[in-house]
Parts: sequence; C-alpha cells; structure tokens
Amino acid sequence: ADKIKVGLITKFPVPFYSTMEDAAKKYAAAHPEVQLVTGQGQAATDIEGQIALIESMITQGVKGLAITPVDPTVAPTLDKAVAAGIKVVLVDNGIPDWKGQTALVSTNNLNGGKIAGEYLKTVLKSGDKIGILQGVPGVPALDDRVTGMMEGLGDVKVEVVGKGATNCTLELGTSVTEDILTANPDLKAIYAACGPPIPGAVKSISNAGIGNDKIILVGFDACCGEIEAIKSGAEDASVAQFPAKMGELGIDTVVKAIRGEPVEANVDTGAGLVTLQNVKDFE
Amino acid sequence: MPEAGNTGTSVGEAAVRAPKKQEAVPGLALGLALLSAGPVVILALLIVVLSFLSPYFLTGRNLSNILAQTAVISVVAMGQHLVILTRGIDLSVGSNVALASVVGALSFHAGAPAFLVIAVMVACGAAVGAINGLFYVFGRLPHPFIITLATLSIAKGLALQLADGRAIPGMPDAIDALGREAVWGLPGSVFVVAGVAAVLFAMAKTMVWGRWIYAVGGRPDAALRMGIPVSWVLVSVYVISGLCAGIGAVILAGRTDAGSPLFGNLLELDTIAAVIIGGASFLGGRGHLGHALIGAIMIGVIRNALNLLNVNVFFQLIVIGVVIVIAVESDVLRNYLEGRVRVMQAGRQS
Amino acid sequence: MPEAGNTGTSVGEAAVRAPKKQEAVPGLALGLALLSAGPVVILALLIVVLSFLSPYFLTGRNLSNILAQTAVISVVAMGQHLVILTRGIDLSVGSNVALASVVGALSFHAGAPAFLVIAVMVACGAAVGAINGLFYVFGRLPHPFIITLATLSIAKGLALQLADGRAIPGMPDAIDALGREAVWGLPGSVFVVAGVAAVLFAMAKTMVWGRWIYAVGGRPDAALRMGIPVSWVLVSVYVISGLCAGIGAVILAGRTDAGSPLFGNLLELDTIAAVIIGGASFLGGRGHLGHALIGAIMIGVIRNALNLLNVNVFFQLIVIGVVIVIAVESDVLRNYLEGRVRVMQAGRQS
Amino acid sequence: MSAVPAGVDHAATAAEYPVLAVRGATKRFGSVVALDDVSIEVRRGEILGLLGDNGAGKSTLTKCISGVHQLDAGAILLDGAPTQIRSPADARFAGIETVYQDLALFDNLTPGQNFFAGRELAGPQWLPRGMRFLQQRRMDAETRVLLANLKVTLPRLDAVVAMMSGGQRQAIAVARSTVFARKVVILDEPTAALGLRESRQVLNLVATLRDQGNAVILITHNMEHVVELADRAVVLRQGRKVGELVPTKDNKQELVSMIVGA
Amino acid sequence: MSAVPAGVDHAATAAEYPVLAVRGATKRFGSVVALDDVSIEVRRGEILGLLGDNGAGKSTLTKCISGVHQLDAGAILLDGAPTQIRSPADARFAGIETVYQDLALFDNLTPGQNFFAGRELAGPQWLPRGMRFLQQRRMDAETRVLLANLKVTLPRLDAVVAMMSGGQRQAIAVARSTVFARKVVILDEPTAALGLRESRQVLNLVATLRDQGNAVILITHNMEHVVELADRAVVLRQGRKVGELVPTKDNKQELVSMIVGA
Ligand SMILES: Nc1ncnc2c1ncn2[C@@H]1O[C@H](COP(=O)(O)OP(=O)(O)OP(=O)(O)O)[C@@H](O)[C@H]1O
Ligand SMILES: Nc1ncnc2c1ncn2[C@@H]1O[C@H](COP(=O)(O)OP(=O)(O)OP(=O)(O)O)[C@@H](O)[C@H]1O
Ligand SMILES: [Mg+2]
Ligand SMILES: [Mg+2]
Repeated sequence: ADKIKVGLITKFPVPFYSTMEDAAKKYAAAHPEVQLVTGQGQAATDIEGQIALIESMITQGVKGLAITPVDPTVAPTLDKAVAAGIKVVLVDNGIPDWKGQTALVSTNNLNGGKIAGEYLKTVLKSGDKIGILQGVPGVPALDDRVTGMMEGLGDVKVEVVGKGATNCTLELGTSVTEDILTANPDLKAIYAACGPPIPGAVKSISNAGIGNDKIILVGFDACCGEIEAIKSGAEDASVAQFPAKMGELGIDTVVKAIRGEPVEANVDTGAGLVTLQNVKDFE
Repeated sequence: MPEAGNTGTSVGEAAVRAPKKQEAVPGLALGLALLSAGPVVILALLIVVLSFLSPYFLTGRNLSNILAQTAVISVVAMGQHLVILTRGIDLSVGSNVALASVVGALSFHAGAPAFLVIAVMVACGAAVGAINGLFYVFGRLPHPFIITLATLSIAKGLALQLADGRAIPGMPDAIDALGREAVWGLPGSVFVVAGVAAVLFAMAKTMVWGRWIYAVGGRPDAALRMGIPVSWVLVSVYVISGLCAGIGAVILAGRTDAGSPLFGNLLELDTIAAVIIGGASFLGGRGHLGHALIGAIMIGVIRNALNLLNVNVFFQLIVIGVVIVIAVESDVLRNYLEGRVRVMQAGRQS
Repeated sequence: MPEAGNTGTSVGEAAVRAPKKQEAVPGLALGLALLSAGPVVILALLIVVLSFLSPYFLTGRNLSNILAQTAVISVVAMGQHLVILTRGIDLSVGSNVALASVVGALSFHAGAPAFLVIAVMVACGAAVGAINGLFYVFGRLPHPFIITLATLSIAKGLALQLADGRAIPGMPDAIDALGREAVWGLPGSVFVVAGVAAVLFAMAKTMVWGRWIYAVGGRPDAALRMGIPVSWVLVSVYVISGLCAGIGAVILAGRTDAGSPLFGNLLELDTIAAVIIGGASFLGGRGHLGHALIGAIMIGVIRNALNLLNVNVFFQLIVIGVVIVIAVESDVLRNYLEGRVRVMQAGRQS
Repeated sequence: MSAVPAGVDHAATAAEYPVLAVRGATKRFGSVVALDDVSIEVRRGEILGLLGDNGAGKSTLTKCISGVHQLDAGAILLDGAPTQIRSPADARFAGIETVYQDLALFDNLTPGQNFFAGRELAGPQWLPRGMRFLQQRRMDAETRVLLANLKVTLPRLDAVVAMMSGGQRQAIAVARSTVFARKVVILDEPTAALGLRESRQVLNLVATLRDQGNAVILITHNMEHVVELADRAVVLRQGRKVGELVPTKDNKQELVSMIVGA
Repeated sequence: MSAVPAGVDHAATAAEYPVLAVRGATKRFGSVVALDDVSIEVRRGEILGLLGDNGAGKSTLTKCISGVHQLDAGAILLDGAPTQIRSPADARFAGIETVYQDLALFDNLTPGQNFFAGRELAGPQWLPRGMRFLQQRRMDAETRVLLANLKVTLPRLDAVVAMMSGGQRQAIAVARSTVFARKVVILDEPTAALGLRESRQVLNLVATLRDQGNAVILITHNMEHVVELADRAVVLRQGRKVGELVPTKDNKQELVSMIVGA
C-alpha cells in the first residue's frame, strides 16, 4: 500500500513544540499508512531556516504539510508547496491575508491573552501597577499574547510600569524581574508572555524578600516549571494551550485533506486557565 | 602578478634552478592540480558523500533550492570577505538586512515603484555600512568589532520599531521575481549573486582599489606611509559590505514577498564562517573572493542535506559543528599535502 | 616591569633628560591621574549620569542586583580576555555555559552531592575548552574562530539533546546559595567573581605562564623561537576560558535554580564586547584583566538602567548600541587627552 | 662594478636655496625628547649624510619630514616655502620619497606590487584614483627593467615578499623609492642588510638619484659610504645637532668623535 | 673601547671534534633551493664567519640549526652525535642561542621581559615551568647589569620595545642571546643596524662569547669584522658552499670574489 507522506514543521526547540512533535509522532505510529517527516527551525526568528525546511519537504515529495509558520514571510514558499499540489495546514498561528491553507488548527493567541487578562481583571483595579515579561521581540504570536491580555483587562486601566524582553529565557526572566521590582516597589502584578521566564521571576520575587501573596504572577504556556510554581502558590495562574492536541489534530487534518475528506477551515484546539484549583488536571 | 612561475629567473641572473614545466611527472602533476584546486575539492567531496546519503540531494530541484537558500549568505559573505581582508569584521550585516528589508517594504507601501524600492534597500544597507566605516575610521576606534556590534543592535531596534515588530508583507513584482524560477530552473536570485560576484571580482582584480585593499590588510602602517588613502579604503569596504547586505535584503524580500525585522538572524556568524572556511585569515591581506562563495555554498549544502535527511534540530546542531571542523581540517590536510607534493616534484626535477 | 619611570636612565649614560617627579605641576598631575584611570572613569561617568536619570539606580539593592546580573558575563569575560590576549576568540562560551548547566542538573538528579555537581559543571566547561584548544593547535587550524564556532553549535545541540529541549529545575542548595544574599547584601556569586578575578590576576601577573601569554600574543613566531611552549600556552587559555564558562554555569544555575540548554544565548558577543570595551586589542598582547571586568559591568549597568527606566524593548536595542559607541568613543578621547597632557607636562618640566 | 661618481663635484650645481630645509625641529615621545631644535637643509643634486649613534633621532627626523610624525615645534620648508606635511601622502605628493628603516614592505604582495603600492600605473586618468584600472602589463615590464638595472637577484617575481631573504627585502624597498623620486629622497640605513655587491649597487643608485637632480638624505653608520658619497654630513647626538662638516678621508676621525661625543 | 682579542690564537684551543657540525644540509622552499649539500663545522672557542650575498642561504642555514626550519636532507651533529632539532625549544635546550636577522623581539614587552622570554627566572623548581613564580627582582637586577656591561643606552627600562630605535632593538636582541649562551651562539647580521660605538660593543661581546668557550657563528656582510674576528670563514653562493678559508687582511679580496662569484 502506498504510504501517505506528510511533513510537520515546527518553529524551534522549546518544550511547547517538542510536545506537539511528539503527539504527531504518536499519531503516525498509530496510523501505519501515514509516513511522518519532521523538521524544526533553530530559533524563534529563524525565517530562512523554515523556508529551507519547506523547500526540502517539497523536494522529498510530501503530500501534505502541517506547519507552525514563523511569520508571514514564509507565505511565498508555502505558495510553492500549494502549487506542487501539497495540502498545507497551519498550526498554532495563522498567516494574516494568506489564503493558501486548507485549514488552520490553533488556539488564537490573542484569545489566550484575553483569558489571562480576564483573570487579572478579577484581581486588579484601575491604577494598579503591572510589569510585563515579553517574549522575543518581533514574534507576532508572542506579541498577541500581550495585546490580548491588555484587551482582556477591559475597563480596568492598569499602569504598565515595566516591560522587558526575556527572549523566553530563564536568565533574562530573572534579571528583568529584578529590575522591574527595583524600580517599582509597589508593583501589583507580573504577566509573562511565555513559560520559561516564570521560574526566574519566582526566584527574583523571593530574593527581593517579597511574599508569595504580595504579587500576582500570571504566565502563559503552563510549561517549564510553571505547574510546580502554581502548586507552591508562587504563581497564580497560567494560560494553557494544548500543543499535543495541535500536533495530533494538525496531522489528522492534513491526512484527511489528502484523502479528499472534508475538513473544517478552522479547528480550534482551545485554551484554558490553570490555577491552583485545577492544576491537577494539567500534570 | 599573473605570470608564469619562472619569469622571475629571467631577471638579473638565475638565482635558482627553476623547474622546467615539460619535465613534470604526470602522476604527481595530476595530484597537485587536484590538491591545489582548494576548497572546491572539499565541496566536491562533500557533495559526493551527500548524494549517496540522500536520493533527493542531486535532483535538479534540490540543487536549485540550495542555490536559492545560499543566495543571501553568498552575497553578504562577499562583502564580509572584503572587510576581513582589511583585518576587520562586520557584525551588523544580519540586522542590516532586516532594516533594509523593512525600509524597502515601507517605501513600497508608501507607493514607491519597484526600482525605487530596490534602490532604497540597497542605499539603506550602504548607509549602515557607511556609519560603520566612518565611525571606525574617523572615530579612531581600536577595532570595528565595537561599532558593528553597536549597529547590529541599533539597526535591529530600528527595524523592529519601524515595522512595529511585525513582518510587512507585500513587495513589488520585480523583486518577487527574484524568488521565482527564471532560466534553467534557477531562481532569479542566483543570477544576482553571480552578477555581484562578477562585479566585485573584477573590481578587486583590475582596479587600483582592489590592490589597496590587500595592501591595507597586509600592513596598514606601511599602506599609510606609501600614501594609500587608508581611511577611505577602510570606509569603502564597510560601505560595500553594507551594500551587499542591502542586496541580500532585496533577495530575501523577493523570496518571502515581505520585509521583516527578524531577517538575517545570526547572519554575521554564518558569513564570517563562510569567509574563514573559504580560507581567508583574520590577520588580513590573504584570501580569495571565490573561496568565500564556496564557503557559503558549503554551509548551505550541509544545512540542506540535514533537512533532507530529516535530522532532528538538536542533532543538526551537532552535525553542523562536526562537518565544519571536518571541512576545515580537510583543507588543512590538503594544504599540507600540496606542499609535500610540490617539494617532491621539485626534488625529482632537479 | 613594575619600576618607576626613570630607572632606565641610571643604566649606561643618561639618554634623555627624564622628568623629575618632584617638579610635577599639580593641576596637570591631577588631570593626568584622572585621565589615566582608564575605563574606570568612563564607568564612573556612566554611573553618575544614570543616578540622575533613575532614583532607584543608586540604591543598595539595585547595585547588588547589577553585580548579580553581571556575574556571569564578568567571569566568562575574564576567560575570553585571556583568549583574546593570544589573538584568539572563543565563540563557544555561551553554549558551553548551557551544556555545563545541563550536565550539572542531570548529575544532581542522578544523585550527586553539591560539590560533585559543581565539579562536574566546571569540568564540563574546561573539557569543551580543551577541545577548542587542542583542535585549534594540533589540528593546525588557521584561526580559532572555526573550531569555537563548531563547538558553539555542538555544545548547544548536545545540551538540547541531553535536556530534551527543556530547562531542568532543581539544583543543590549550596549552588542556590550563590543566588541568595550572602554578606553585606551582596549575593554569593559576587564573591565567586571576585575570587576568580583575584586568582587569574595573580596567575597572569606572578606566574611564568602569564608572561608567556603576553609573549605569544605579542609575536607568536618569536615566542616559538624563544622556546616558549606556544602550543600549550594556547591550549591553556582555551581551557581556562572553558573553565570560566563552567563557573559561569554554576553561578547561573544558582541564580535560577536550574540547568537549561537555552542559557548563555549570545554570551559570546557580550563577553567579547566587554573585553574590547575594556581596551584589549584583537591584535593580541595588550589589555588588562581588570578592564575586561569593568567592560562587563558597564554592559550590565546599561541593561539594568534601561529596565529601570522602562524603556521600550525595541528602543532598548537602539539605546544599548548608542551607549556602547559613546563609552568607547569617550575612552578614545580620554586616551588622546592623556597623551596631550603627558607631552604638556614633559614640556613644562624640561 | 661601475665607477662611483665623485660626490663633491655636484655640490656646485645645487640651486640657490635648499629644496628642503628643516628649522628648529623638536619632537617628544611622552617624556623622551627625540629631537631638540634641529635644523638641516639639503639642495638639489646634493647628498646630505645624516649621522649619529643609535637612538640619536635620525629616524625620527626623517619620519617628521615624510609625514609619519608631526613636529611638536619647528618648520619644514620646501623650495623655500613653509609647508605643512600632515601625512605620508602629502610628503609623497610633494615629491619626497623615503626608504624606511623597517622597510615598510607589504609581506603579502609581490615585489612588483610593492614597487607600485600607492602609485599604481592605472587609467583612465579622468576616473578617481582608486577606481582606475591597473595597467598590469606596464607595471610588470617596468618592474623587470628596474630590477635588471639594480641587478637585484630575486628567486621569482610572482612570489610574495614574505619569503624573501633580508637583503632581498632591503633591495626591494630601495628600488621602490627610485621609481617615483622627484625632489627629495630619504634613505634610512639602506645598505644595513645588504651584501657587498648589493651595497655597491645601492650606493651607485644613490649617486644616480643625486645626478638626476634629487636632494638626497642618506642615513648610515658606515663611514666609508659617508666619505665616498656625502657632500655634507650632519651629526645628531641625543636629539641635538652637534656638528656639520664636509666629510673627507682626513676628517673621518673627527666625525667619529662627534658621533660618540668623545 | 677595549682592545679586541686577536681571533686566530683561539683556534688552537678548540676541542678535538667540533661542537656543532652540519653535514650535507639541503633545504628547499617550494621550487627554490635555499641550501644544497652544505657542510660546516665549528669548535668551542672558535668564531666561524658565514659569508655570502643576499639570498645565498645564510639565514636558512642558521634557522635549520636553531630549529625554526627542518632540513630536507643532511644531518646536524652536536658534540659529534647526530641530533634531531625539531623545534627552537630543542635547540635552546641543546645550548644553541640565536640572534635572528629579524630580531624576533616582542614589541609589547619591555627590554627586560624580552631578555628572559622563554627563560624566565622563576621558582620553586619543583613546579612545572609555566606555573613557577616570576622572580621579578632578580630579573630586573640582571637586566641592569647586562645593559651596563654592554653599554647600551635605552631611554627607559619600563617602556615597551616597540618604541625603541632600530639600533636599540638590535642591541636588545644581541644582549638577549648572551644571557643563556652555553655552547653555540649564532648571530645573523648582528651589527647591521648598529652605530659605531654599538657595533664595537657587539663585536667585543662576540669575542667574549668566544672566550667563554662558545662556538660562534657570525653572519655579516662587513669584511672588516670578518677579518678582525673570524677564525675561519665559509662562503655560500646560491645555496652551495663555494669556499672556506682563514680570513686575513691579505686574502680579503679573494673572499670578496668568492662571495660575488667573479
Ligand atoms: N620561508 C621561505 N619560503 C620561501 N622561500 C624562502 C623562505 N625563506 C627564504 N627563502 C628563499 O631562500 C633563499 C635563501 O634565503 P636566506 O634568507 O637564507 O638568504 P640569506 O643568505 O640570509 O640572505 P640575506 O643576506 O639577504 O639575509 C632566498 O632566495 C629566499 O627568497
Ligand atoms: N614612536 C615612538 N614612541 C616613543 N619613543 C620613540 C618612538 N620612536 C622613537 N622613539 C625614541 O626616540 C629616540 C630616537 O629614536 P630614533 O628612531 O629617531 O633613533 P635613530 O637615530 O634612528 O637610531 P638608530 O640608528 O638606532 O635607528 C629613541 O630613544 C627612541 O627610543
Ligand atoms: Mg633609525
Ligand atoms: Mg639572511
């Protein structure tokens, strides 16, 4: 029997995408007729790496491609794939104004941010000071999480007193939190656009001698030590996306599309808020 | 000087018994010719090995892909090569590509026609290069590392600020054409690279300026004493490096139909590696433009093959490192063997 | 040699009329003392300016933070400094920190006691350094750029592979203590930095090995002819650079209570910048360990102030670039003025 | 070996005022006084010997004239007019050629490329200097003629200078200065590394430069050469000018005493 | 100036077999034959003049002896035993000191640091060499004595060598070789850049080295020096040994013809 060759391209090596890849591999293992080829870029900003990956997938003759696009710059290369008769499914985030995809399998990052914002709205009041640990400057998906959070806050007008790029790393999470705390002794909350900086923030807060309950810490991804932080009470909440679901549904959608079965144009994988109450479900 | 090896002996008295060409030992001569072909040999070996590893590697489509994928590194590496020839370094090339592409995209959206968009990108690249060169030379900085590190940071910040952190899709059709196939299944960008290479090669070989670059790199103080306008030569190489970054931005914009502040990530390391793999020296005055090009292609070939072989990223990083070492060590060995064979040949003939 | 300026004239006949110290003009002397204090002056100026811009800047807590934040750059920059003294470069330091931290975390989770975890991290760093040095020297590579670029890639890949791409939380308490306040409100890491600085400084100043480093950097071929074991001197600086990276990993692990393959991102550029801002030269043989430390602190101070002032991320990149240029240009100016004042002083005294 | 033209004849043919004059030259390096109120002059068709022990300031004086260093005090006059020489390019443009003591050769270039460095034969003339095209053939031809005239033996013309012997390097540096000599030629110990035959050739060359109407400043530690060639000799000691005389066989000992200060 | 000991007396005191002998030395650089079957020998207490025009192969021969280059063919015998000299460290260890034509000074170090480079006075002895502690005081003191003995005038002892005049640099390089001379000392044109007084001092030094029982190889283009000092002279031409004789005032012309090959 002819195998169905599909490709999965994820952005770069962080747990989020590793989980996605693992789920896709599990799917392929359960479906022997599916042959999975995977590829990953080197950094959150590795545009050229991703383009090269798409091109080699085309060369290798995949029939379908699930991809987490870095940003709109990969669209022309995806056009080539489409022109070669390859079904393209975007995963995790879409490409604005690009119509080539068969389907989009994602949680909207903007909506994820809103969930965090809505949570913060319940614990903050107008005029409260908040610090933001941004992700990698220039990565739209990460920026959306911040924008969404601000939208979620709605009419609670907080004052953003500190904003720093962490490149989603532990070490910068530590330093930036330290400096925000130094400049704003009366800080009420910290929001991080991705998971890795959170343990650093936790450490900085405790090093500064500030109690767990004095500062509200909200993260995104529910990964990388966040579950432990939530359980210990150091972190108050985190927005969880479901990368495994994205990986599985992403490949499933591609395979269906190749077989000519009907697929939904937008597959929502959902997002949820993790707090001390429901943390058990996310372990 | 492009003369035969033994013209020298016609001057004054014969100082040495020059080997006579016709006496050459055929076996040795062949080996020598192979060995002295330089980095090309290493590249060829690499290609042979890879074509056994992946059935897709030697397909026309893949070769065309490789050329397209290495177009940016190649163009920028040539500029970097000139900088390194003068004992310098240009760390700003990556950010410069990003800034130029953003400025180009903005000018396109402001209604500029294609030729103007291209001109704006190239000019923007050259302007950053000029800032590097002028500050380095007239700011009397001890080393270009600092100023190009500063513009690396500044250009990146500017690009992000101007583009508001996002890619700006949309480029004139003339630029997009560079990403599409043109002739013989090759993308337009390949011809741009070839054109830039031809022009730079001609300039370095036939123009006074080219000679000056080698002089400045060989011994800057002597160049000054000989009345060579060292300051301007230095500024010129940074401008050209910036210009090449601008051209790189055009190519990348064509390939992606967008300008983006994320372009050119780690391009400085890639291009410097290409130049050094190609055999230039950080001590200046030595190296060949064509070799930088081969170095760039070598890096592209390795990356491409790892993708084709479906190697996981973690492992890719390891393999790339190992292959770079192997490539350079092969070149060291090749050089050594070449020297030995030359002495053997001279020995047999005398 | 640490002698007074005019001892030389006691040898043979007096070749020049040496200035007599007691005649020194007080105003000039003061200015000269200030100017010749070097990079310290620039750092002091920077601090004065920043303390006006942010009320929090000069608080004890913030100064302690700055020291904690620059601990890693400082330690690693000192190793980098030794490498650059010998005309080399070590690009692998950042990945090396990541790999060492991961290996340390894994060994902790495998049940190793604190001292062993620390030993493992430092040894891992030194091992990568040894690979750099041995390949560079005995692989007869034309420049350390290539091999350290390769280990940059390989160590990163290994770290990712070993840690499966994630940070590994949990470090022994003895290591975590480095991140906590120890004495006088200062974190333990600051004392580690001071200790490393003291040891390296003493080694470079009082040991034969230190003298050899300057000789090798000053003129490698002459060093060889004088019977200095150039190969081993070169290997040693790469090992020490790796060792410093290992110590950096310990500090960072203590600060974050984890090991992570993403540690040390772009640390190579930061440390090289620190060394060059500190006044060392890529041409080797010139520079002072203490200055590299000051360069590192300068970078840390700038980053800290930008965070305190809540400067937007995009704009931060621009400001960092500009401030680096200003810092280095001030040093150029300082040097120039120092030279002028010296000549003036000599003129008045003769 | 060709006969050496007697130097003294030519002093008579010198122009009225000196083509190069240095007045009250002073130069300090930090606290070291390398030159202290030194004045010299040299006319067309004249060879001025510049003598002095090691560290006397000879090289410093020549470097100030050829634009490598700037004088702290004093003036340089060319054809009687005070001239600012701000850079080596200025000096070369003003017709001053220098053979430096450290040779200032480009190790990575061939002898021919060294000869023409900074003065490449190139065209067309209407282009800015750097953008002109190299006339490689002409340069190669001139290189060959030049080397043949100098009777310098080089192993190969297309090898870089790094591999040449000490004397070969020195010969190349001297040869380079002759290509563009127009007014003043300064030679800083040009025969220091040369063999007998090569020394002789360089001395002949110095005489030729003089005969072509150049003003020549010759620095040397070799008294024979001074007596043989120099029309006048200036002696420096510890940065000061301590004497000037017409060197002859008979006052050689006087010169030596002046130099060593005994 | 001290009296120069007459060289010839010492030939008699030389040991039975030569302390250094080179047999059939051949060395090629690419297609250039720098040495072709050259044999020389030199005894303790003897000065061997090594003569030849520029490019004759003199420096190449010395570099082969001092381990910078390796011979393509031929052997080096020390005290009669064939010895492999694989590196300059080997040579220095075997007691061979060299003053290179390009001086091999460290521009970034002071004169004292240059003297002791690679041979630092340091202790304690049980530590590996590189890890011993510098005995700075002792080195400073020895530096001062050394320079005083040589009567070399340096502007300041704590300035780096980069700033010294050509002759000062040469003097430093020669002085360095005397610190550790034990068996063989090779001097490649040691007086090339030196003034009268300094040349005299170096020549005296060469005589002293000889008197201390070293075998000395002296390369020079100065016939006076050869006649004055050398016990024997070997002449190279185009890489071949073309003659060997005891130089005297009377056969100077013969030597010159040998050198130039006429
Ligand atoms: N490293 C090298 N590579 C290639 N050729 C070399 C090298 N070193 C010397 N040569 C060549 O070998 C020949 C002998 O050179 P060598 O330096 O031994 O001459 P020499 O007798 O010392 O001359 P001089 O009196 O000018 O110093 C010359 O033709 C020179 O160009
Ligand atoms: N760039 C410099 N910086 C500091 N001191 C210098 C510099 N150049 C020369 N000097 C000093 O100035 C003095 C004069 O040096 P100069 O080179 O002019 O001597 P010279 O007469 O050419 O000697 P030689 O015959 O040895 O070449 C010396 O004491 C030297 O150390
Ligand atoms: Mg001089
Ligand atoms: Mg020689």
